[in-house]
Amino acid sequence: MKKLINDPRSVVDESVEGFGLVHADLVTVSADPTFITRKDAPVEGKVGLVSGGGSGHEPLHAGFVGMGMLDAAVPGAVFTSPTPDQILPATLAVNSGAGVVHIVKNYTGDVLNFETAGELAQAEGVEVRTVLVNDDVAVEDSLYTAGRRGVGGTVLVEKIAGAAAERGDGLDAVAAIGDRVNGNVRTMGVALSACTVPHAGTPSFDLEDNEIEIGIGIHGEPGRHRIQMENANGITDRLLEPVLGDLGIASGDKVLLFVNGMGGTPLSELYIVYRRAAQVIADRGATVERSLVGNYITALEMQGCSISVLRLDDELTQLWDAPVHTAALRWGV
Amino acid sequence: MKKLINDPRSVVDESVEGFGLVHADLVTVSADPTFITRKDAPVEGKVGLVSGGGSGHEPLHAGFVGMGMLDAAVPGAVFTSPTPDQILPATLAVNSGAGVVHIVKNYTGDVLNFETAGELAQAEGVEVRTVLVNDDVAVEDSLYTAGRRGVGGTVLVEKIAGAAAERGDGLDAVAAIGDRVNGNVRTMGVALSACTVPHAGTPSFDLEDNEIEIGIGIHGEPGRHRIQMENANGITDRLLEPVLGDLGIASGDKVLLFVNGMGGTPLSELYIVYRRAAQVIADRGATVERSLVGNYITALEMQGCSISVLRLDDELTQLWDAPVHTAALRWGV
Amino acid sequence: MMLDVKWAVKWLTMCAQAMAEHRVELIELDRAIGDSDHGENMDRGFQAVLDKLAEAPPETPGAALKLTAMTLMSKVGGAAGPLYGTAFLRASTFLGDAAEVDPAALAGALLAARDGIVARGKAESGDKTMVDAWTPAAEAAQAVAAGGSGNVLAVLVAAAEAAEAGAVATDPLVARKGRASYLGERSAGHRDPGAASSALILRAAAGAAA
Amino acid sequence: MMLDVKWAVKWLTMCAQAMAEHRVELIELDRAIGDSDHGENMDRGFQAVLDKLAEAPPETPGAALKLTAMTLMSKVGGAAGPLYGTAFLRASTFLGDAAEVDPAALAGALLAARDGIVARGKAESGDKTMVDAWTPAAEAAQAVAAGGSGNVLAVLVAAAEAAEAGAVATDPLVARKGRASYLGERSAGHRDPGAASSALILRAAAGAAA
Ligand SMILES: Nc1ncnc2c1ncn2[C@@H]1O[C@H](COP(=O)(O)OP(=O)(O)O)[C@@H](O)[C@H]1O
Ligand SMILES: Nc1ncnc2c1ncn2[C@@H]1O[C@H](COP(=O)(O)OP(=O)(O)O)[C@@H](O)[C@H]1O
Ligand SMILES: [Mg+2]
Ligand SMILES: [Mg+2]
Ligand SMILES: [Mg+2]
Ligand SMILES: [Mg+2]
Repeated sequence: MKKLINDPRSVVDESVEGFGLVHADLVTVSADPTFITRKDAPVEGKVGLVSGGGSGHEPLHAGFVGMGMLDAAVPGAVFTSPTPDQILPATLAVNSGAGVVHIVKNYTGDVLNFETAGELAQAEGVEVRTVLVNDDVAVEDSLYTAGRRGVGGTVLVEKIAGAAAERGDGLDAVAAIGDRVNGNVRTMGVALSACTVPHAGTPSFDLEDNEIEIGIGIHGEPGRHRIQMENANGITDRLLEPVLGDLGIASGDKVLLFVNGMGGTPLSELYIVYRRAAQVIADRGATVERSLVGNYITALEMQGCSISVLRLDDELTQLWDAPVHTAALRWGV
Repeated sequence: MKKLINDPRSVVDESVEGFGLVHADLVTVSADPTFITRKDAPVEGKVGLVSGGGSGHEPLHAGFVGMGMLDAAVPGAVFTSPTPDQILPATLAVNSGAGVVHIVKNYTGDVLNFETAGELAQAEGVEVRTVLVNDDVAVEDSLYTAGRRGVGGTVLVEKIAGAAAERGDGLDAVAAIGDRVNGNVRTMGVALSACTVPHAGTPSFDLEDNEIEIGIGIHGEPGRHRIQMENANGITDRLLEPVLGDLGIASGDKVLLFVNGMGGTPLSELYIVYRRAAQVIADRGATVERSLVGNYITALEMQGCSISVLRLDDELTQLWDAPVHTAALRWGV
Repeated sequence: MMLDVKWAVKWLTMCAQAMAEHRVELIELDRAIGDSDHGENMDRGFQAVLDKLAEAPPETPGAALKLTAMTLMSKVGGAAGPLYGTAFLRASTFLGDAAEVDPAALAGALLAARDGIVARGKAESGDKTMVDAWTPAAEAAQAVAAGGSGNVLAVLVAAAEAAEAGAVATDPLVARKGRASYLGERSAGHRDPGAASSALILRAAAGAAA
Repeated sequence: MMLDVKWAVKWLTMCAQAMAEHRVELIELDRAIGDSDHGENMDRGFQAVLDKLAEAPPETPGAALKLTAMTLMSKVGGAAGPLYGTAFLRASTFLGDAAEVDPAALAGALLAARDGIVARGKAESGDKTMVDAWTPAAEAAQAVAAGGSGNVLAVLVAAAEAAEAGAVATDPLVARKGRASYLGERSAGHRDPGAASSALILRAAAGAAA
């Protein structure tokens, strides 16, 4: 394992410290317990948005803290959800009295830890709502699993719910917008290579030179099935089909198309995937109204990508377009 | 080799096509010959800025086309400089009459091809100036080499010269600003792994599990020397020392610190490197006034990073802060 | 023989040793069907428990377990943190502030721990989780305690053996809860890391009483 | 014997074949001390030359070389594109619109090509570049032509052999121009890819005359 780190056990602390130095105009970093808040938190009268999860998915979540998106991010150890004693103070720090929405990716650990923190916050008089993100269509049989995972759609939920909070929506309204985004977004991913968790030191799975994993999540876990390597168009079709099918995308639909890199794939390849995905969507008679291409929710240095499609309506489009000023997403300001 | 591509020979065309689809609000993509221009080019009365080079360094250069930065980008084949028959029409397309500055990274191929294109453009009545970027301190003995390479500093030259052009500076003034940035920036890089050029199919060099290459460029070429793997702080010190030394950074200096990922290294690790670099600079009594951390000039999926330091003065800082609206860098708008 | 706070502290110390020793093994198990963090998390958590025990030595077994619960909850994260946190908290509550623990109380505490895990994680037996170690362990403890031999060591040895057998028995199962469930059929053929760490914890409990 | 446009077209065709055949080998040479693109670029360039030759068949050797120059310049890119472009352009200019090429003109054209590469790239002999193939080749051609045997084939064979020897002789050199120069001492022990492709081009010239 070769990584630009000093010690597997200090990876998150040192990285967050560096992040805080670079983005001192945007965020405040709290150490021990570790969490990141928007510089001007709590924002008077605004609903607070808190998300978090294991580290290793950067820029998610800290990179999305700032005006128009998250008020706080709570990073756990690599691929390990944070603990209530981090989530609780983050929640308290961003509560202006208007309540706080927790955006939680659907993993057992994240759900349990946020649940506990939410109860503790409620006990301290803070109203908390939870938006559970579970957009991964790779998890087919959610009856016999822990349910669909939260993956690429998380970025879109955070942006759009963040814009709703910024325009002054109330607690239930912000949560409802978050749920609406989650209900209209689906994602599927592929890995061309595994990633190596620093403390583990060996790749999270072994792939032959001609194999890829279809339906991976964002934790270096193996996917639903392993297939022979295919070209970019073939892989794109495989990922997009279940996404469009599950959403029931039909002629006349307007969508946001999000091609996300898993961390180790060059940007140029993401554009090749985007190109094909846009063609397929156009062939269905739907329109790509908005796009996002880049490394936004990653799995360390994993090679691969995920494709997310969000069905848009006018309000969601407007909220997507609203100004945002974070380390990783910025426009209109 | 596993890549999200369809055919090594169509990589650049398809990727640029996808880029054009995603960023249709910002750029126009011309195919055959391939080049990318700012949507509103030529901008009346403004000096045009053209850069280009081999592909595989994305987002450089196409990702920097837009308001406040480049007017055109000319991508060659992967790691191969573009040809005069691409550079010439790009130059003509962005000339509003105020002349055009070519920003050229110092490689034999880039220099020769831009030189030819520049002569051809002059012959067609377009005034052309060239800013040669050669910021790589890894190339020690420039007397016995093709000279220092243009690496990370290129991004800073393009941003700052772009801002000068945008504020209305004349042809010679824009070129002079570009030269000033180049004269005040130094860079050095490290590779933890090689990259694989699509048409080659095998990694550009072979590294043992415990080896790294110090002083690499951005073309997957081996570096100045190979050493045993070290921790992030040790590597940062090794890269930063010659950069600061060559620039003569001393107490009281103000700098921009740019930690650039080579494509396959997680963002979180870049922040760990940044953290150390900021400490070292502070220990020298200098101040980090501005920062940039991310994958901006890459070598496909290479793992590693480069550290650039630019000595700032008030004007350069102002130009850095000026609004920019491109696919990869955006602020103030 | 009764168990006192010394046993509790020795148990937790042996847990920390076991997690450090089996850290890589638990990471490897989690690597196969999860996300490679279980051994690291458990090791970090129990090292923190050691620190806390040294800082503020508890006075009763219940207090030791409560301190453990709070520490695991705040240091482990992931699924295991809240689950083990709840388990130790429920066991602690069951024991109250008694200075000594007899076989019946011991078996009751283990059952309370198991029930806490089930309440929190909603897993059933056979879902390939730590429940598959805790349920047979709690049942074996009950059986021995009900036998009335009065031997806490025998209760703990029975629990440890049952947990170990339960962990081994997760090998062929298809996971239906937790991260491994995403693998579907591909999760069969691997031991559940949480069941494995549970067996280590219960073996340490017996070891501390020996 | 004199060389005509048929020879020129055959030469360029054999160049294209040689580049396709040795594509991987040239990539490998460039991989060792450069950026792995030389074989790909030369192959792409000479395939484009073939297309152009088919589109608009040239009438003289000079015209064939000019078309080659323009095509390489616009299709190869990198360092090799402008350098070979200049070489073919200078050779073409030297030959003018003569229909036939005698040994003296041939040697003169090769020298003009060499001089073009030097003028463009500013490399000296021993810098481990394609100049190390072209300089001995041009000199050998001159020597044979000056001998007055009147044999174009002999001129070309001498040039090809000298270029091949020159390419081999780059192996121990430390590069001082082009991308390999960044490697410093580490560039020694590898053949210069541009010298190797130059040898292929000159061997094709001889082959076309045989
Ligand atoms: N719903 C659940 N109920 C009981 N145990 C569970 C549940 N979900 C997960 N587990 C246990 O947690 C273990 C994984 O712990 P860990 O790796 O620390 O957390 P994470 O899955 O968040 O990375 C599994 O091996 C399993 O034993
Ligand atoms: N200044 C120069 N003069 C002569 N030949 C050169 C010079 N620089 C490079 N070359 C030749 O070009 C070859 C490399 O060509 P190529 O790989 O196509 O270009 P690039 O280096 O731009 O990738 C070298 O092997 C060398 O023979
Ligand atoms: Mg985990
Ligand atoms: Mg090249
Ligand atoms: Mg785990
Ligand atoms: Mg090359």
